[in-house]
Amino acid sequence: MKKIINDPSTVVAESLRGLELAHSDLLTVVPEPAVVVRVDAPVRGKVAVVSGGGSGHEPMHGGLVGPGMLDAACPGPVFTSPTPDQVQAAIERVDGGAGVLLIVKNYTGDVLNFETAAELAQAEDVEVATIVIDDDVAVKDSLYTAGRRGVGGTVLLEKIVGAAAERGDDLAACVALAERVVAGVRSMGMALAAPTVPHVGEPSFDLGEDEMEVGIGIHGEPGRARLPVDNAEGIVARLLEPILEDLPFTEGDRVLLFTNSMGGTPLLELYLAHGIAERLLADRGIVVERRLVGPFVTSLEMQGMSLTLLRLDDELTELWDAPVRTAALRWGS
Amino acid sequence: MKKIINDPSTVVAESLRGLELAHSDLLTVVPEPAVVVRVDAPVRGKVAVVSGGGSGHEPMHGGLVGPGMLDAACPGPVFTSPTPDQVQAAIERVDGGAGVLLIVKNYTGDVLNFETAAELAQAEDVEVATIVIDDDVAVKDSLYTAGRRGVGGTVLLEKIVGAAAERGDDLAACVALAERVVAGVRSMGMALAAPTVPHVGEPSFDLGEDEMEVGIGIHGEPGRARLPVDNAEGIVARLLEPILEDLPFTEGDRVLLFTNSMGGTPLLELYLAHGIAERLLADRGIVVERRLVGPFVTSLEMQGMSLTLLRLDDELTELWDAPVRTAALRWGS
Amino acid sequence: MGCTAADVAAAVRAAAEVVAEHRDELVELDRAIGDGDHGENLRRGFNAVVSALDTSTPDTPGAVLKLVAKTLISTVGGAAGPLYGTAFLRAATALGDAAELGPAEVTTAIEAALGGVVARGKAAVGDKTMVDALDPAVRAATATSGSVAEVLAAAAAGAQAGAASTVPLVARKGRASYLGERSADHLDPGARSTALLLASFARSAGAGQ
Amino acid sequence: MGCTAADVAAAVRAAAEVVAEHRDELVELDRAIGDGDHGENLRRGFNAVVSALDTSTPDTPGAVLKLVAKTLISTVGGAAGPLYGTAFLRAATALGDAAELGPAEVTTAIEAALGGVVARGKAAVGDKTMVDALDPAVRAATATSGSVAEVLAAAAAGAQAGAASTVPLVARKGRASYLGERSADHLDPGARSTALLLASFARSAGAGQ
Ligand SMILES: Nc1ncnc2c1ncn2[C@@H]1O[C@H](COP(=O)(O)OP(=O)(O)O)[C@@H](O)[C@H]1O
Ligand SMILES: Nc1ncnc2c1ncn2[C@@H]1O[C@H](COP(=O)(O)OP(=O)(O)O)[C@@H](O)[C@H]1O
Ligand SMILES: [Mg+2]
Ligand SMILES: [Mg+2]
Ligand SMILES: [Mg+2]
Ligand SMILES: [Mg+2]
Repeated sequence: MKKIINDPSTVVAESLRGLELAHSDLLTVVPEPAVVVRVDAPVRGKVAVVSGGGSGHEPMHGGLVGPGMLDAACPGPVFTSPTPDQVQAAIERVDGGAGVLLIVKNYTGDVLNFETAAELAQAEDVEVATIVIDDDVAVKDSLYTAGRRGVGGTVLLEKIVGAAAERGDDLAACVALAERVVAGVRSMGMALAAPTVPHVGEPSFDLGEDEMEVGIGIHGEPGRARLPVDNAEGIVARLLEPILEDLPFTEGDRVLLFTNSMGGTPLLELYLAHGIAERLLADRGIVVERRLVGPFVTSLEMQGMSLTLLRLDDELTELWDAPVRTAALRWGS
Repeated sequence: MKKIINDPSTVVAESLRGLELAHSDLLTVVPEPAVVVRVDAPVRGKVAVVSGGGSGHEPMHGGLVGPGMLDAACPGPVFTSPTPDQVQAAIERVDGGAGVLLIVKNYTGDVLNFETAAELAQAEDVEVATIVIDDDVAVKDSLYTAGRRGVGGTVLLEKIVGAAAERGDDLAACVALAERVVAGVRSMGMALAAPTVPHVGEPSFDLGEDEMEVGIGIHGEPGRARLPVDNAEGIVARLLEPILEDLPFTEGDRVLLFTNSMGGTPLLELYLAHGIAERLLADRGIVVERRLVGPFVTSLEMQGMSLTLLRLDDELTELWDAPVRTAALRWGS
Repeated sequence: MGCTAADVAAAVRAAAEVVAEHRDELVELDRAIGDGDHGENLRRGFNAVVSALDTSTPDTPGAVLKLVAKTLISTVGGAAGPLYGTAFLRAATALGDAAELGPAEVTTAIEAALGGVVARGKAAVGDKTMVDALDPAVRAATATSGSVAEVLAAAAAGAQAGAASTVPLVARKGRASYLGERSADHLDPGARSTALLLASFARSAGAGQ
Repeated sequence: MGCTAADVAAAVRAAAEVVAEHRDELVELDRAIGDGDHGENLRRGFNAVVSALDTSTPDTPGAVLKLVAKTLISTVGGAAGPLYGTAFLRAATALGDAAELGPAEVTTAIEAALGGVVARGKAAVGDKTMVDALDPAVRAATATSGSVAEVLAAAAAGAQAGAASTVPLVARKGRASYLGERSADHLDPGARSTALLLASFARSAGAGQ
């Protein structure tokens, strides 16, 4: 394993120190239990939006803390959900009296840990609501799985709900909006090479020189199918089709297309893939109204990509366009 | 070689198509010869700032085109400087009557191709000036080399000069400012693993499992020394010391610290390294006044990082803070 | 023999050593069908438990298990954190203020632990989770009449067999379920760690006889 | 024999084939001490030259070389693009409007090419560049009196020896200079391509005799 680290057991804490130094105008890192909070938290009278999950997906979630997006992020160890303490500490720091919305990616660990924290907070009379995001169409949502995973759609959800909270929507309205986003967003990812978790020291799965893993998660979990490597056309089509079928997205739909690098795929390739996805959508009469391209929901240095489609309407588009000021997403005044 | 591409010979053209679709509010891609130009070019009465170089360093330079930064970028094939035609085409498209400043990274190929284009433009009575950036302290600037390479400092130069052009500085003032930036910026990089150029198909150099390459360029050129891998503390110190000695940077200096990922190093590690660099600078009484952390000057999927230090004064800080609206850097109104 | 707070604390410390010894094995099992952190998560958690026991000495078996529960919940994360945390918490609650444990209390505690895991995780037998180890452990314990050591030995044997039974299963809960059919032919890491913990407790009880 | 525009165009086409055949070798040489693009850059450029020759038929040797020059400049990029481009441009200019080339014109053209490369790239003999192949080529051509084919054969032999002489050198120009001492023990890719081009031209001239 080759990494720019000192000790696998202190990677997250050391990285958070650097994050704070790099963005002290935006965020503060509270140590023990570790929480990244907006520098001006709590914002009185605003619904606080809190997310979190294992580390190794940067810039999600710490790089998404700031005005117009998250009030706090709870970073767990690499690829391991945070503990209830962290979530509780986050809730305490950011609760501005208008309630707290927890955005949880649908993994057993994340759900259980956030659930525990929510129970504890409610016992303290803090109004807490939870939204679980499960946009990964690679996983069948059935009795036979833990349900779909939360992947790329999480960033879109956090941006849109963050904007709603910022404009003053109350907790019930934020929850309703979040449910609307979750209902209209779908993702699918693939990998050409596995990431290496610092405390494991070797790649999370082994792929042959001619293989790719399709339907991959963001934690180095193997995907649903191992296939021969394909070219960009084939890869993009294979990601897009199940997404389109699932919702389904149909002719005339207005969408946000999010082309995400898993970390190790360079922008040169990512833009190439994005161009293909745009063409395939145009061919079907689906209107790409907004786009996001880059490494936003990563899996350490994993080579690969994911596509996410969100169905837009005027309100969602307006909330997407609303000002945001975080380390990773920044626009508007 | 595993990449999300179709055909190695069309990678750049296909990627540019995706870039344009992703950022049509900011830029237009002119094909044959390929140039990325500001969507509102030419801007009348403004000095036009043009850069370019081989592809594979994204977001540099195409992702830096937009208000407050570049008017045009000339993307060559992967790791190969663009041709004079491209530079000429860029000059023609963006010349707003106030002259054109060419920002050239110091590589023989880039210098010769831009030089040829500048001669041709001058023959057409366009006022053209060239600034060559050579911030890489890994290369001795002597009679025995092609001179220092242009690396991370390029992004800082493009931001600052772009802001000056945007506020209305004339060509001579832009050149003087650019010279000041070049005089005060130094960089050094390292790699843990080599990138793979699509038309080559195998890694640009071979590194053992226990080796790192220090003093690396951004084109997969091997570095000056191959050393045993070190931890993050050792790596950061080894990059920072030659930078500090070279200018030199001394106690009380105000600086911008740019911690750059070469592409394959994830943000988790990059922030960790950034935190170490901040601490080492604080220890020496050097004041980090601004920072940039992320993959901005990359070498495809190369794992590794570089550090860049720029000496700041009030004017440079103000120009750094000035609004910018590009795919990769965006702040201010 | 009786089983006091000190005995339980000693058993927990011994279990922490077992977890550390098997860290890499559990990582490897989880790498195959999950995300490779189970061994590291438990090591971190049981390390913290040992530290907690170093600084406070709870005076009933139930209080020891409650400290274990709270520490695991706040340090393990992942699926295993809340699941093991709830298991130990329910066991602690079931034991109440009892100063010493006999075989009946031990059986009650394991039963409560299973109830907690099922309540939190909603897994059934055959879903390829720690429930596949814990459920046969409860059944074996219930069927045994004998000393604490004998009850725990039966539970450990049940857990061991139950863990082994997960190998051919297709996972229906937790991260391994994403793999579908590809999750078969692998030992479930959580079932394995449950079997390891019970085996360690049984050894501690046996040594204390 | 005389050397007409058609002969020169045919020689350039043959050279393009040689470049394509040696693409991988040149990439490999450049990968060792540069950035691995030299073979691909030249292949792209000479491909474009062939296309240009397919669509226009310049009527003097100088005009052919001028077309080659312009095409290389606008398609090769990197260091080799402007350097080879200038070389062919200066050669073209030196030939003026001559309809046929004799040995003296060929020598003048090679000399002008060297002058162009040195003017653009400022490299001297021993810097481990294409100049190390071109300079001995010029000297060999100047020292030879004979047919066009003989002059080119001498130049090619000189270039070949000159290219070989770059192996032990430490680079002082171009990308290889960044490597310092580590650039020694490698053949310079640009010197190698120069030798390949001259050898191909010599073969074409010899075949045309
Ligand atoms: N719903 C559940 N009910 C019971 N046990 C579960 C459930 N989900 C997962 N597990 C257990 O947790 C183990 C994985 O734990 P761990 O690797 O620490 O968490 P994570 O999956 O979050 O990385 C699995 O091997 C399984 O035994
Ligand atoms: N200043 C120079 N003068 C003459 N030849 C040079 C000079 N710099 C580089 N070269 C030649 O160019 C070759 C490299 O060409 P190429 O790989 O196409 O360009 P780049 O170095 O830009 O990738 C070198 O092998 C060398 O022979
Ligand atoms: Mg996990
Ligand atoms: Mg090159
Ligand atoms: Mg796990
Ligand atoms: Mg080269």
